[in-house]
Amino acid sequence: MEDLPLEYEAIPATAERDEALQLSLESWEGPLDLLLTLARSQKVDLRQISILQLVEQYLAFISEMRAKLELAADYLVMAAWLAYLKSALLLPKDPLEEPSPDELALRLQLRLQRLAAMREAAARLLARDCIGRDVFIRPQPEGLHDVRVRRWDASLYDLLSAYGQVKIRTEPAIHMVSRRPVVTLDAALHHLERLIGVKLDWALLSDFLPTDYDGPLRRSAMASSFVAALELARQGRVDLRQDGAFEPLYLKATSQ
Amino acid sequence: MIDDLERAIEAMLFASDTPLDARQLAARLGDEKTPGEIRAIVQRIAARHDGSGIELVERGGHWHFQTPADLAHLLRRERDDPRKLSRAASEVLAIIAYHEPVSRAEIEAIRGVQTSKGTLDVLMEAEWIAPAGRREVPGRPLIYKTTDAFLRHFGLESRKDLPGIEDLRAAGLLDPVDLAFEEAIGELDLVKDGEEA
Amino acid sequence: MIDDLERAIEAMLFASDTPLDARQLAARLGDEKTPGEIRAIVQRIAARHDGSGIELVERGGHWHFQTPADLAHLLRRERDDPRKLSRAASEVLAIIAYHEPVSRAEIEAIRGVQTSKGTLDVLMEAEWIAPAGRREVPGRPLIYKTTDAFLRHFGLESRKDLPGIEDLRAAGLLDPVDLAFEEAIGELDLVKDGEEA
Repeated sequence: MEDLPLEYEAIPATAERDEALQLSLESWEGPLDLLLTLARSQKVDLRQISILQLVEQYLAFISEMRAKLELAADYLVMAAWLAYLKSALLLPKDPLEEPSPDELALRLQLRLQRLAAMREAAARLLARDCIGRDVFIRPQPEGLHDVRVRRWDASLYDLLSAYGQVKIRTEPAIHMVSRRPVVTLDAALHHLERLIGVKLDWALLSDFLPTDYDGPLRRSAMASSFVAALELARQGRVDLRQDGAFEPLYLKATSQ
Repeated sequence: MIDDLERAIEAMLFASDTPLDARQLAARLGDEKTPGEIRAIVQRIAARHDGSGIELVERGGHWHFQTPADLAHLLRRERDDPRKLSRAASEVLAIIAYHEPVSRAEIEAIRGVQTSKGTLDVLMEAEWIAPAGRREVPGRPLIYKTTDAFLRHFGLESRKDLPGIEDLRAAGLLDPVDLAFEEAIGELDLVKDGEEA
Repeated sequence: MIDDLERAIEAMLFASDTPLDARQLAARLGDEKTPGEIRAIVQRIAARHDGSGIELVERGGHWHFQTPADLAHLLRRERDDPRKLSRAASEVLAIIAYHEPVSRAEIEAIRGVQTSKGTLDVLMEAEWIAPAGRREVPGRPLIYKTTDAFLRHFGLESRKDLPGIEDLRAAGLLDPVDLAFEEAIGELDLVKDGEEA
């Protein structure tokens, strides 16, 4: 249909025109439908139908309708295309013309065959025994139901630990603060004051710690002793020496 | 004496509000029954009801009870308003059933007119057609197919039972026009070649 | 061979949305049948379905098809929906088990928090607790105890099998939270020391 004159395609479809179509062509749903009806009037197998005769019937019908009523665009488009096909079929064949009129006619014939086949299939389908018209099913079957039954689950552990938590939450709280192994600053200061009098030369800070301290206690003693050493230095009672960052710390009583 | 399994399956099919297949029956029985065993029992039930006022029919692998068609005149009443399909809707339905899966453009190519949105909606609302994915061509159009409810409503055991589908297929009437055209042109060319020789 | 009248009545009873009596059946048949004749045919239909998965029953002179009551379990399948008991419900259950019989107010006093009605409902739904009369105090509150189902579920022979407070303490279930915390911290310190050494 690529050869259609443009002015026909440009016809706007207004509501009035649709109404007119309903009145005049209400029996047909589109040009192909009309063509099929006309083809049927030839009373031959669609495979043997004369396309030329069909085209003439269509054009005659349309011109008759057109005298009375306005026609919808697609009917006119089809009319134009068929007029072109008719002239091509009548004129001497031009072997160079693509597509050939015979091919166009064949295509139209194939389309009509298919539409006719589906129309017949629809009729046969609707003639079958349909539910609610020819056969009936139970109107209100009981239905099959799945009933979900909640099944609660808990283990004995859940139960006992829950009870444990209740007990803990509600028992009078007795806070037992465990004694942590620490050396207080006072103790370290006292210890260091005692020892600086004994050691005369530079001595490592760690040498001042009691030898039987280990673990967390030794770390605590080291920290306390370091702060104690700083305090004694502030008081001018010891000198501190460290050869570099992170090097061991030495201390010695001031020579006063 | 009807055995327990047969009674159970008969009761399930009778009480269900949707047709059931062998798998659904087996699942509900909670038993180690194969679909083949279930099928054999269902055949027995159907045979037992044969010729009575209730018949057990198979539609798309699912079974349901219904009344025989020859008793329709006794059962049809005024209030029963069978869904009357428009000509357009029935054609579209037939095209989908015989060509499925098929896109709207393909439906329109056969009918030569645009398909209004309402036509497909009516068929989908009736649950006779359903979208079946998209065609992998430019634009990826939706394609449609018919449903089990379609088979059930029109009393078809399977798509093979569509009236005349084998004849239509053999005649090439379910092939697209382009394909049929190529074939027909081929024949024409052969004839022409014969003439020239 | 089932006669036409019997088939027709069977189909009518099947397709009707309400039970039908002899008069209604006769009217639909549009035939000069007496209620007595109709009744005899209905009896034949009922006898034919006897012992199958479908039965024809009479209720106040009206007949309808239904599935036999003994097959109800197939039509209403029960499925387990397992749920984990909430923390609060576990606590309440444990308190009832250790202190039974016990009232809601007493449970709240032991837990130190309010107990919602829903929690007791869940435990009753699980059939682990049951009301055990009323406490003869002002207000006569309901008291609760655990059930045999409770013992079965938790694998206990009797309530005496519940571990005592000392057992719980030995199992670490009564360890105060802050003590457990201290211990955990202590372990961390040891690890650090080990690294330094």
